[in-house]
Amino acid sequence: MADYTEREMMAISAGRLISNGDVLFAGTGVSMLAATVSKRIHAPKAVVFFETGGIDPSLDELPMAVSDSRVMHGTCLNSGLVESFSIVGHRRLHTIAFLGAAQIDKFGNLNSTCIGDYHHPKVRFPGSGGACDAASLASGVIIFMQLGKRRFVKKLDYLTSPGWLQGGESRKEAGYARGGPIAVVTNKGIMKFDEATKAMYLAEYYPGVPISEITGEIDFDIDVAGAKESSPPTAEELRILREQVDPQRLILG
Amino acid sequence: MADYTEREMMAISAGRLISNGDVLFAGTGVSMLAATVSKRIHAPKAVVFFETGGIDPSLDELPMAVSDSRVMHGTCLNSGLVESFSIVGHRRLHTIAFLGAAQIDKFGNLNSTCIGDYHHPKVRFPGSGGACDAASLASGVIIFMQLGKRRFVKKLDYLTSPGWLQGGESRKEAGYARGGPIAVVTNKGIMKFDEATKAMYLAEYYPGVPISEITGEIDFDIDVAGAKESSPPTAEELRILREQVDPQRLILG
Amino acid sequence: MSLTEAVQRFIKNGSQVALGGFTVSRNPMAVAYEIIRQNIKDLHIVCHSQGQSFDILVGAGCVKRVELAYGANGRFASTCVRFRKAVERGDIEVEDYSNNQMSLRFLAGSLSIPFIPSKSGFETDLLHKEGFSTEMRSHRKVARKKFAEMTDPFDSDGGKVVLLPALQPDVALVHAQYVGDDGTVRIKGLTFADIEQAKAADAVIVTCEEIVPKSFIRLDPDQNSLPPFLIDAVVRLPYGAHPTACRLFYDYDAKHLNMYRYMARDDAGFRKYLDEWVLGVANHEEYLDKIGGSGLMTIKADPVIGYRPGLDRR
Amino acid sequence: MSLTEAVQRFIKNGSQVALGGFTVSRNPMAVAYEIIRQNIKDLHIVCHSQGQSFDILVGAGCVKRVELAYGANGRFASTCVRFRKAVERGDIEVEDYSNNQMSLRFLAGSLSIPFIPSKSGFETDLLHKEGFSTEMRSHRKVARKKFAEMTDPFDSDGGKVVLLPALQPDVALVHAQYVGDDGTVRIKGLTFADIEQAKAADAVIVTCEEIVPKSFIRLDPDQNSLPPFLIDAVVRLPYGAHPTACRLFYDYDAKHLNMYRYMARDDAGFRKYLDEWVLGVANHEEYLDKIGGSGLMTIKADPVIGYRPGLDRR
Repeated sequence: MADYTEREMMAISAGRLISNGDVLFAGTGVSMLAATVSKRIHAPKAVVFFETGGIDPSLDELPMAVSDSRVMHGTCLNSGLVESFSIVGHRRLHTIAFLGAAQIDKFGNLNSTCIGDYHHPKVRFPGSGGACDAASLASGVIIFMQLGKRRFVKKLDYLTSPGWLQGGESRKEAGYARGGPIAVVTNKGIMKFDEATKAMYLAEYYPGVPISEITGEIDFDIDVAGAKESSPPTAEELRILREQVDPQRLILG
Repeated sequence: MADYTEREMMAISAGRLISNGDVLFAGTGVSMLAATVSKRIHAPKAVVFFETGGIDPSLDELPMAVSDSRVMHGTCLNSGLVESFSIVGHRRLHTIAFLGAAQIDKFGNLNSTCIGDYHHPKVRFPGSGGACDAASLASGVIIFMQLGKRRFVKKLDYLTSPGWLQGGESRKEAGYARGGPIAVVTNKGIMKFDEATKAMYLAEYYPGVPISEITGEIDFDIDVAGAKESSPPTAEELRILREQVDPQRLILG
Repeated sequence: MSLTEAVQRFIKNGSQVALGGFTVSRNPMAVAYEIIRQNIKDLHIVCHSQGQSFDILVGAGCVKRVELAYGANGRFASTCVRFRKAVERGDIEVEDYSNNQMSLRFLAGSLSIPFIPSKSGFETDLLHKEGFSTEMRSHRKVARKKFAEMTDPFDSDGGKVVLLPALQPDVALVHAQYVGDDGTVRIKGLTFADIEQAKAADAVIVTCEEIVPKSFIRLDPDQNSLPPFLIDAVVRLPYGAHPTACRLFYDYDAKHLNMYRYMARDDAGFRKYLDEWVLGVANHEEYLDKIGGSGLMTIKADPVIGYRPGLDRR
Repeated sequence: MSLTEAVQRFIKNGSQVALGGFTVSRNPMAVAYEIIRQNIKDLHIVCHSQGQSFDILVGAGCVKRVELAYGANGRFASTCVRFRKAVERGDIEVEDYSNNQMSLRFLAGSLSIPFIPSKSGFETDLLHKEGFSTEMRSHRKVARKKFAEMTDPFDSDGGKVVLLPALQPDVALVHAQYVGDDGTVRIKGLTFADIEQAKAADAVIVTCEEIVPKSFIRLDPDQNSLPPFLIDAVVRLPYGAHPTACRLFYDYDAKHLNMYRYMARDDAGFRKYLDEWVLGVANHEEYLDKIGGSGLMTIKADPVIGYRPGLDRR
């Protein structure tokens, strides 16, 4: 591959999906990078906020958790959880949430709770946190996932965060006023969801990645007919990411 | 009468009903005086707060409304209405509310909304404000009323704030976990409520006031058998009320 | 944005308007005056305890419908004078709630939840008597029911609960002490239900005493009240809450409120007050001139204790 | 009150405890350590997103039952290490909610309303799968149902709503920056759900960085978080949230958290950590000595920006 890492490509790809004026709900890890990248490069008027209640921090240093004191500095408001979730779901705002998970299915539903039976799990993960709420209430969700057959599964062991549920109109029928997953940003390409069926399809593969390398890591059928090669990160995108966003490579590794 | 006014006697009488440690919900007018008097004379550890959200202000000057900036100075907390009503109803606190009204019935139910039909009232009053909530949620209510047959009525034109409802167990059965009126402090004496029937009875008449002068101003039957003469205000009570609480006689008149 | 433009853009005939402040404090007076000057009609006012801004809008005939808990002005009016007349004459439609109920309704609106439970008001006429007719309840922004009662599903003893419908007004009016040049709003002193009202509304107009640099307002964000992205118009209007008080900046103008109470007693007197103080001044600057420099300084607050100590308030 | 006495008086075997803070910030660490030293068992922990204090209580065997949204520690633990082991071994009973759900449940508890509606989580396993058995649901302080669904009575389209039961824990633990000598609490930076948790609880223990004069804390009461009459114990414990962060006072101790993560991986390592850092120190002063003066100064925050700029956090 070229002179950039998968993580760098993921952060920059996600950033490109953001529009100026969006209000971004950021989690930890790559999602924190992506939010910061969006703000610094692609959408300077986007507002980044955290479920903990920190709204629009200066982010002079990269936070390592959503409760990091770095999300409380230079903000317009320091509040709390009740407040932050009222923002995620506010009808006046176009809110985009960045989420990760342990498992994803064909309709973008997510599991971040457990592998195996809920009452006697083989592996326990942290749980929803604000993921279920962001997936329920935000205008849209961008998901970060490493590819892998144990991650892109036919059936989730536990449905923590609602995607398009069973596809079609099922999300709306379940009681959700808006939202749903927009894209899945992986280490090798980007998936989106069909407007009618809400099934996941391959939209982009990263430069030089063969499509079979992607489909080989997904345990359900996925339409690849319209897939295009992504444009690589520009020198400027990489420079800002490396020099300004995560100079200590805390998340870039 | 002696060398004190009815208003002075009312404020001091109400103050005497307060225990140290009580949390006092104060309104405007005489109720503001009574709360301040309680705190300054009878129960220095009592906490005065206002439905607007001002908790334990220094009250260096007497506020003329519950939204007066004087209820925001020296407080432990300046908050808002949602907060203040969560305090009125807090199970951990013994909260006493001071309320006035246009009409009262035998069971201490209050009207501060209108005279005549609700849809075409003869006289419109301000409405509940926080009175219905304080009467619903506080541990107890102390009511201030001028006597008068149009005020102490057989049937309210509108039930704004719940007292003992129809008496007996009816308040509990209606859904209230606690509370109910403790006393009615009038310009000529003090009424309380029978423990079993919850009917109003005359507990005290102010020094020198004939009982008939009180019953003559009440439009329902009231038990006066156990009524005793109140002790007059002490010189010290009057001095503090006049010199420290309302030196401008804004409410004392 | 100018005051004129803010009102023109966000307040229409029939708009549902949430008034900020509480009786004699931080009323959006300058906006209320501008609404009257622009002759906007049929407003649906939603508020908890309102005084001066509410009464003058009702008196000027701008209001058709009201949901409120309290219409009074502290010691300056035990019932709002023009509100009382309007109700007694049947000029406005009124739905009564309590302060806890109204503030919870705004809270629910601000959280985007459709209703909120309460344990206040069982067996009172606040629940038994409905001010709005069935026909009015089909109108935009009017709740289908005044309230609903239900059994608490989590209580094995079957306790009762009142459900109150959320409010999401067309526009919320806030008068704040500070707004940053980034749009961040800081209210000092009691916030009443201003924050909930603003978050619940479709649009928010903020008037303020001062616009301050972003570097100042973001130095201690713990103190701030509302984020920029919920604010639609900011207008700097010193003394914009006069004759009501604005903590740290000025006290209420007791003389003016007494004059108002006196003049508002009869229709001709109220008309005269309007002509003189609202319609007779073209804008906020002329209003300030009319109060006069010494009038403003008389009520100027001690900036530490927040009001004017020793002010003649009789 | 001493830390020992505060824990003895307010936390018993089986108590329902709300942990303040959020993952790596303002965890009530000193109280958690003291709970472990006093060997208190069978705690029912209620929290939204908890990290260090939660994990160490679970690891030390003090916890029987948990209602939570998230058990992780930012980049220091993608899942809390001992929590994960305890769940996988079946050592604790877990009920999962989301952060919005848990914070709304505390809000409802703080408002003394029995439940609160939400539009989050329809058709997810958060609603479909119950962690607690029917038998557990008859226990003190456990909600009779995980949630209830209903049709919104105010919506003519019959929209659905999830009702969440209120939480009113036995005790809430808060670590604050300042407490006045009058008992007024001031939390700086994000409050998470600490305020709602404290107001919802039967008792509140506050540990703090500094006790300051009443004259200071009441000069700007707009900034305060909790009134004195809801606070049962105040203990001054500088660095009482270490190794988590306390805005304006210190950053998280990245080295310590990395060490914990490493040692907590296996039972023997965790035991060693406990012996060395919790049971092996008699009190908070000995704990501070063990971290050492330079250790404290390394993470000391810039008092204006609130964290330690340039801290080595790898």
